[in-house]
Amino acid sequence: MAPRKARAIEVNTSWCKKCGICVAFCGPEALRVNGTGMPEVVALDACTLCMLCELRCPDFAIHVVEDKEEAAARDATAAAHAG
Amino acid sequence: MAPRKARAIEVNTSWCKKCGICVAFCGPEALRVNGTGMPEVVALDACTLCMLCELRCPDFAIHVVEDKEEAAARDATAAAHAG
Amino acid sequence: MPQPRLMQGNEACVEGALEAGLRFYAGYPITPSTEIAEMLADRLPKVGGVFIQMEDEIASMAAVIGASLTGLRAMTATSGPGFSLKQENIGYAAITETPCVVVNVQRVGPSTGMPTSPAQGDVMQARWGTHGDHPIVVFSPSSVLETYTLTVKAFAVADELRVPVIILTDEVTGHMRERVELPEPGTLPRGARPGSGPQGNGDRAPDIPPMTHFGEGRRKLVTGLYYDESGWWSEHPEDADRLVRRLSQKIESRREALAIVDRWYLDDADVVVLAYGCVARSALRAVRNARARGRKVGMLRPACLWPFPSHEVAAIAGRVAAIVVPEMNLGQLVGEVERVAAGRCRVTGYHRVDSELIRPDELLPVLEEV
Amino acid sequence: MPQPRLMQGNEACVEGALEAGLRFYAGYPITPSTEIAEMLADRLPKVGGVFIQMEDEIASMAAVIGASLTGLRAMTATSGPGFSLKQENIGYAAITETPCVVVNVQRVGPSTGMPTSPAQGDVMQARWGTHGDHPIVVFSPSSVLETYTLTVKAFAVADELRVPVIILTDEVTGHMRERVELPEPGTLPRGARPGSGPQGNGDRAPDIPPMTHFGEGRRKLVTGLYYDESGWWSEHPEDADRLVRRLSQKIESRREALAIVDRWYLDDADVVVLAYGCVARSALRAVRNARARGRKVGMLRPACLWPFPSHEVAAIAGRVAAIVVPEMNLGQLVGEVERVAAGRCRVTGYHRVDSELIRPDELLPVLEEV
Amino acid sequence: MKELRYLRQEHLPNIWCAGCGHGTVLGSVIRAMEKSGIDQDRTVVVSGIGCSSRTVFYLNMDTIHTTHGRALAFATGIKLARPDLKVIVMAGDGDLAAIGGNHLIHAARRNIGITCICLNNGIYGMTSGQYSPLTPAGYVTTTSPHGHVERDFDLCKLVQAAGATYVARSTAYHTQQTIMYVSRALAHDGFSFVEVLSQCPTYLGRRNRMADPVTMLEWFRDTTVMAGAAARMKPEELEGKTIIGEFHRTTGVPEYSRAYREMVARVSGAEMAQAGASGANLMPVGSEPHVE
Amino acid sequence: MKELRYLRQEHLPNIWCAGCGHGTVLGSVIRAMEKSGIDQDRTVVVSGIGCSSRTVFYLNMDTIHTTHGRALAFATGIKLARPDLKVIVMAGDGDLAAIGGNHLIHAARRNIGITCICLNNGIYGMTSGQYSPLTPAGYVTTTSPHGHVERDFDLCKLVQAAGATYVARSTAYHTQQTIMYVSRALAHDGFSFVEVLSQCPTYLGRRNRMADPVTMLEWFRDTTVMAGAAARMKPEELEGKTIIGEFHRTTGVPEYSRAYREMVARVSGAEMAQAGASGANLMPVGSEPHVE
Amino acid sequence: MSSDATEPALSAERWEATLAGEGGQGVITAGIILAEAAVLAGLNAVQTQSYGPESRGGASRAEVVISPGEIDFPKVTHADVLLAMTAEACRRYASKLKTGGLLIADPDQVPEIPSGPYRIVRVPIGRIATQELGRAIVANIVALGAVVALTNAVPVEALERAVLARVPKGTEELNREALHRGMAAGREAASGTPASS
Amino acid sequence: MSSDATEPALSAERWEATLAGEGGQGVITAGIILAEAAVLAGLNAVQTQSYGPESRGGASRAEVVISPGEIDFPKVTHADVLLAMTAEACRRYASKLKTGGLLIADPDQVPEIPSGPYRIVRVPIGRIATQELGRAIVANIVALGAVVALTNAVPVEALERAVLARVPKGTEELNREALHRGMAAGREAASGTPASS
Ligand SMILES: Cc1ncc(C[n+]2csc(CCOP(=O)(O)OP(=O)(O)O)c2C)c(N)n1
Ligand SMILES: Cc1ncc(C[n+]2csc(CCOP(=O)(O)OP(=O)(O)O)c2C)c(N)n1
Ligand code: SF4
Ligand code: SF4
Ligand code: SF4
Ligand code: SF4
Ligand code: SF4
Ligand code: SF4
Ligand SMILES: [Mg+2]
Ligand SMILES: [Mg+2]
Repeated sequence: MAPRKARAIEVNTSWCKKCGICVAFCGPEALRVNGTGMPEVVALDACTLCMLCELRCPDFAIHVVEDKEEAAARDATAAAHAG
Repeated sequence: MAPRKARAIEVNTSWCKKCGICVAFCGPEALRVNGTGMPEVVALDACTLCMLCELRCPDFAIHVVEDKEEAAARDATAAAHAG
Repeated sequence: MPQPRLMQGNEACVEGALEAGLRFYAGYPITPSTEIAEMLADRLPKVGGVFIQMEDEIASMAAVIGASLTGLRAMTATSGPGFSLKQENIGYAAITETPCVVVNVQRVGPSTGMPTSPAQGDVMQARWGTHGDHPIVVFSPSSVLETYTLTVKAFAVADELRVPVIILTDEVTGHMRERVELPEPGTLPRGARPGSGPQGNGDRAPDIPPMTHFGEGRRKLVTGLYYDESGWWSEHPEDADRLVRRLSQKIESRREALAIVDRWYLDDADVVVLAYGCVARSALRAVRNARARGRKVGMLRPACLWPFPSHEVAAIAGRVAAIVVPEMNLGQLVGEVERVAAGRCRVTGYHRVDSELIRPDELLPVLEEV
Repeated sequence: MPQPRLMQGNEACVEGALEAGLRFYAGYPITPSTEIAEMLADRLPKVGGVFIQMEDEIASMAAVIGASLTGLRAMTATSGPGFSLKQENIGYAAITETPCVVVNVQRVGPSTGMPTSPAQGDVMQARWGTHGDHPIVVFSPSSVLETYTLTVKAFAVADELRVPVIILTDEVTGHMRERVELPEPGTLPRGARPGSGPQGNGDRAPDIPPMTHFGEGRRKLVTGLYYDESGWWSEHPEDADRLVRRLSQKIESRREALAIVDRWYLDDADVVVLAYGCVARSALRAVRNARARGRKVGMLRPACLWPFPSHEVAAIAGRVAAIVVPEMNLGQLVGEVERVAAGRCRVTGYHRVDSELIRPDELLPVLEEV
Repeated sequence: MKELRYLRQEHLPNIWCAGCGHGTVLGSVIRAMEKSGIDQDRTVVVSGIGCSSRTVFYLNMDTIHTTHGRALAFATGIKLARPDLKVIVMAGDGDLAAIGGNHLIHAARRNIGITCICLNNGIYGMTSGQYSPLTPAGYVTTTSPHGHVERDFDLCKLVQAAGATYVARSTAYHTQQTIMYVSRALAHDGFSFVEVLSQCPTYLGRRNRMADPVTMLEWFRDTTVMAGAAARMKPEELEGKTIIGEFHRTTGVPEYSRAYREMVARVSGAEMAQAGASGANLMPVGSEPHVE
Repeated sequence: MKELRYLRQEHLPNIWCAGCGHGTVLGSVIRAMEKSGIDQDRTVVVSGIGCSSRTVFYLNMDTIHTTHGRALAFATGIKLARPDLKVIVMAGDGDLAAIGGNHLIHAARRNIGITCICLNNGIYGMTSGQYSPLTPAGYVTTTSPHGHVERDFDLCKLVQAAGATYVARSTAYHTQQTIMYVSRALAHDGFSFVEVLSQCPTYLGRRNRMADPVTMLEWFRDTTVMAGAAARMKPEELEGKTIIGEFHRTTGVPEYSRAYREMVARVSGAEMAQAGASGANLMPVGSEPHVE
Repeated sequence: MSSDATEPALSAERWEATLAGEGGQGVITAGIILAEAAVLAGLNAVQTQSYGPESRGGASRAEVVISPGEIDFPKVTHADVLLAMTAEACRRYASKLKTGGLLIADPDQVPEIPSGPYRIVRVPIGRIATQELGRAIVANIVALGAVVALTNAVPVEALERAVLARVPKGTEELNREALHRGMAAGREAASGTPASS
Repeated sequence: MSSDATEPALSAERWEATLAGEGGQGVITAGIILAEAAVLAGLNAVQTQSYGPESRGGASRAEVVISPGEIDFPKVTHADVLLAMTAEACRRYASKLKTGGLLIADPDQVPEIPSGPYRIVRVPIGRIATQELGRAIVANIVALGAVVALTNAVPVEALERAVLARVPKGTEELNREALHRGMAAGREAASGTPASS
């Protein structure tokens, strides 16, 4: 199975409160804090789609968008396996 | 050790409420309910000094008086043993 | 037509509540109100309703509000100490405009007092017991039949005006058994919540927003914080002002409509007795005795204590020499009478707080003296 | 002489309580009273006293009474919702004649309302919040310094009269910081419990029984039931009557002694403003502004709300055209003023309930209009 | 009958119904007091409201009959104010477990040095027989005329989970155990709890075929199992049984009023040392005020 | 982000401080709702008062913000009146364990079908940082300036002892567990309780060297042990640790609102059969009236 | 209480009874039955009560007012009849009997009956219940029989219906017997015939 | 409030300031320090505040009244000075400035300052705190410096003492610097000199 990939990581700047949680616990350091205190993506490729940033964000302000093609491929594989 | 003996069983008739508990649970049937509903002693000798009637009376109305001489004798014995 | 029968005051409250469609009761036992709970524990399940004895009075009041918010007619009953405990959540019902009925069968006290004896010591508490300005309606029945009819009415008013209604009865009226002929079921108006279903009175009362319920798919928010007209929490002074004044006005503006007053011999009276609850029956006897002795004594009995029928009392104050207010407390409603009379006539209280019902023969000299 | 300093109202309450010898505080946090608890959590252990945060307000009030019964000066502080919850046990303190001080820093509400904003909505509740006729004393400070002095006095009165004393302050007065020069420690009278120790005032107040305490070997019984003169539970009407009337009379008969009234420009006033708490400061400014414009306006400020200084208000009502009562509620103390004025002058309320302190400029036209 | 000195004998007979178990429990308590040498002049007994709470009328020491459910909260104030006094709470199942449940768990949690005795008759006696949290499932009471819908409840388990450091259960039948557990509870340094099943023949009994107090005592005798024996029994065997015995006894947990005094000693000592410290700067800079 | 449909997005951003754990817990809850297919139109979420209780402002379904501590009592009324609705309570440690403790144990005891989620930040956040029953021993809060004197407290243990039939604990760090436990709680038929440790950097953190929310999450990470692992650890090793995991899950205990309805069905059926029965003779002869 | 009713004559036809004893004797139940009998007979009736926390043995009292018309004050003012089941009850309420009223007392409970401007009838209520009927619990029904036999306050037939409607199932016969035995005893006592064999 | 005091002249010497911003900016602390400085200088002072449950970010406001005599009404009626730390604060309170009053605003926070019959001074408070002093948290002290420099409401020496008495131990130097930098910035801004390098 191909490793999952993020297509984009979106930050809702009007909801984000710059708490730094998403960045602090991003294992592969795909994120960093930018000049205004908000998270910004530094290594989209490094993102393992663990989703922890999104899950832990207290403000629903960060969203990891999975690469749809990858995802579709993966779903197909999974379906095959399940069958 | 000589068996303990009751010298008297006193009922405080102005406190007794005639609930019958003392009589019901007297193993050796030393007590019975009299015509007015109060406990009365029928077999002082039978009393084993278990004290349960006194302990269970909800009204502090029955008192088992231990035979003092017996008690003194017993105490002496006990003291001797302890020594 | 129901047969005449001997009925207890507390039982009449139960019958009235069931006639009004009560389907939820939560309470906590306390003398002398407990019969209400006990009878409902038996009767409610039989009509598919719910009775629950909660862990305390605070929880009872909370559960009643919760049930009412789903659309059920809901009630609780208690006495002095329990009434004190319910106050915080009565305020919550008031601010959220949640209809509910709270019965307080008054007993002697402050604190535990004399739990099996009658008093009228909670009249001011019924009006002012919770913190902050809040709307409330308080009924006080004087007979078993009236306990029935006022209970039916309490539910109607609670629903129509979206307000907590207190039935402030007392140990005498609650425990007394009396011959009653109940009205035919379905004949007393039962009211409806504004905007709820076809009988909603939304159009009739523009100052009372329609009542919606949980489980209707409205995704509504209910809060004890101040809120704006959309129901959302607000900290704006204008919203605060609008909300609190509207809640208060919805009752104040209906003072005359809510008034329930019985009148005797007022036409030529020099002295008027104003009495309520169980004491009204002592007073009526005393007034009749005084009339028999040729005294020009009249009587006024308000059955709705709050809002107080000031219009009526003010009018009377203007044409009599004195108003006498006998109460089984140290003077509670008499203060309101004094306020309203505003010096136009003498106002005298007569107090009894020793747990005995005021007797006609002790009132007679009071009437003759003033 | 203590240095002048900037002090918060709630802090002044703490300083006053400690000056009065407070040694026990039990409370439950609630805005805007919480600073009192927080400061005492720090300060009390330093003087060998006890601070405890209980599981709720009911328990706090109970613990305060328990501690007071051992002889300690004890207090609790709260705001609206917590004040509602404390009512049952306030009644217990009243009937058992247990001295205690309850601070209510009023906020906007009923229910949760607007927790950070000021109001005066609990004035009637402070008098009537618990069930049954009961004695109570209620102070309302208008400044930080007065918060200090009234707190000291509250403990003195609570002890001397064996009564719960309520300090009814508000978010403005409680949170305001103001320059104060506190009196020299030990200079304000601290009072004593009747019959307790050499300073006991047993002789001075024959209507108040000596206070004895737990742990003194007296094997005493305390109960919230009615009791006879020996302290034993009683169901006799005569005991009930004697007890409830004495408890009430011990306060009523001291109405004048308890009165604390500030007066401005009364000599020639046609219109008098009666204001208390934070609003008194708005009113005073408005009165001064009116005087500057040549209006004959005077002012009266009661700092003891209950018992209400009726003697004073009645006297004024007899010689002015109108009394104006501005309050941050929909009209509470104004009812008492109306009652006492008894029609001898006009009485007008001015209400603000939107969470903002009444401002002098809005009062001015009201004063000029009446 | 030396233990009778712990009673206000001039106020006997008590007000309870004939055969009410509360008198028996009171008897066990005074015997435990006698055994423990409780000083009548340094003990306060606190109750709530209920038939069981009337015990304080008969105990010849400082006693207080408070408001319904609040005994432990009053007692907490008394104990903290006077840690040197022995403080005992006696109240009913309704008082302690229903309206007073919160004070019970918090007193246990703090491990405050109070001995709490619950006279559990599984009913509200004083108000004439409504169900309590300890009414057995299925029983008929005035508020469960169709049979009680709620489950059986183990109060000792709750109190232990809340943090009590001494927990035991006995019955009015088992007077000797009661005396023993209460004595141990009185000697315990921390929050000690003894539940004693007591019979209310008038309301629980009468409506459930046990109008005679003797029948109720037999019920206690026949449906209880000692904790030790219970440990060796299968769940099926324990069905319908009530376990009695000592459930929990632990030392070494600090008693609250003492722990508090130790903090006071530390802090007031420090205060003395650093005389003249002002309270003016209590609020940390930047701390904003308080809400709701 | 399909789960966002469970939020009233028009009212975001929420009022909580930056880094407050309550938002994270709310996020876990809506994901659990999504997972469980919760019907927004047949669900009521009930809260008390506190920062945590503000969750109901953001949930897009019927919600009610009640009085402090009383959420479960309101919820009990709602559930009994409408057993067909899903009823959820979300509130803080102060709300549920301090002032609301009694309602918590009684809701658990009845096993009423409510899912209760406790957002436990060990502090009173809303009122600016006083200690709660769940504040760790020794911690500094505004009301324990000299260090908190009370013991640590295990709320899950209490709730289990009170009778809850599903009990679990997670933290704002362990979002996946939270989602799993909340989903299971939502599916559970009976009283289900999930405690979620949540950080209050502003008040608990700032005064205890954890002003940064990240530090607080690390604290959760480093001081928690899964129940399974804990079972294999020695008491010394568990010193200072908080156990998380599923503690209790039992079925077969009747859910209260259903048990009540079953009684209603039985009784109202009987009533229909025996039509015309009068309520007049409810009082048994000889029963005397009621007191106190 | 209705304000438009024509006003009744003062105390017209108002009949008042105080039934007094102690908790457990069933005086309140007796009062209820008496009032119910009045209602069954087409009369108006009010029953009130007073009791202490010692429903477990303390004083207990029922008051019944019967009238063909409106009953305003619901309590007894000057009793037509006092039933005294204990000495304490007798001592407390005898003085409140109206002149010419009737005092019915159980001589075993009330050995010394204070004299006054009323008629005294001694009915050994307790003895009849325990010894003749074998159930102390029916003393209140025996007493009720005596009261009605001596006053005709309500028709016997209505009284019997009221008794049977109130008592537990299965005890109807016992209670009917108690009622009639009480009535007979009342009549006997009044006429001087010994009340109990 | 004492009734026997001689009455002060109307508003005589009464000076009023509104310090407005949002939770966390420390405007309330600034208000307290200003009032404390007044007291240290022998003046009378009252400080009040207003805040919402969003002390977590919502609007927050301190009001300070300073006078040599009695202060009756404790709130600002017509402010002599408004410090606006947010646009919202500026919008809300600018209109309540007295004619000829002074509006001090942080231009980074309040890009558009409504004009009116008052003097406007722009002081880049936040920028000074974060960029020059490296600590956003001292913005309130910077602001305080500016306010006092521009108004002479209290003597500088009293102000400095008040600041040092309030701030946490170890931050005295930082805060002293913030204060003086704020004063300088205020003076510079008023005189047209750039406020920040
Ligand atoms: C606040 C309040 N609520 C209710 C009551 C009424 N009440 C008195 S005692 C009691 C229950 C007594 O039950 P329990 O504690 O089990 O004592 P028991 O009488 O069974 O010994 C109740 C509900 C009260 N006095 N105060
Ligand atoms: C009866 C009552 N008492 C006290 C308060 C004040 N109050 C509001 S929230 C709160 C505690 C909040 O703590 P918690 O439930 O833990 O929520 P958090 O804010 O920590 O999330 C208190 C004491 C209140 N609103 N009502
Ligand atoms: S999904 Fe995981 S790896 Fe990707 S950015 Fe978020 S935390 Fe980092
Ligand atoms: S966790 Fe959320 S709120 Fe915090 S910095 Fe990241 S996106 Fe912003
Ligand atoms: S002591 Fe024991 S044996 Fe003796 S009478 Fe009492 S119960 Fe019977
Ligand atoms: S147990 Fe006590 S009250 Fe009962 S019958 Fe025996 S002596 Fe009397
Ligand atoms: S009612 Fe029950 S608990 Fe109360 S005294 Fe009688 S038997 Fe005892
Ligand atoms: S105060 Fe604490 S609990 Fe409240 S919002 Fe801020 S961080 Fe969260
Ligand atoms: Mg009980
Ligand atoms: Mg919390």
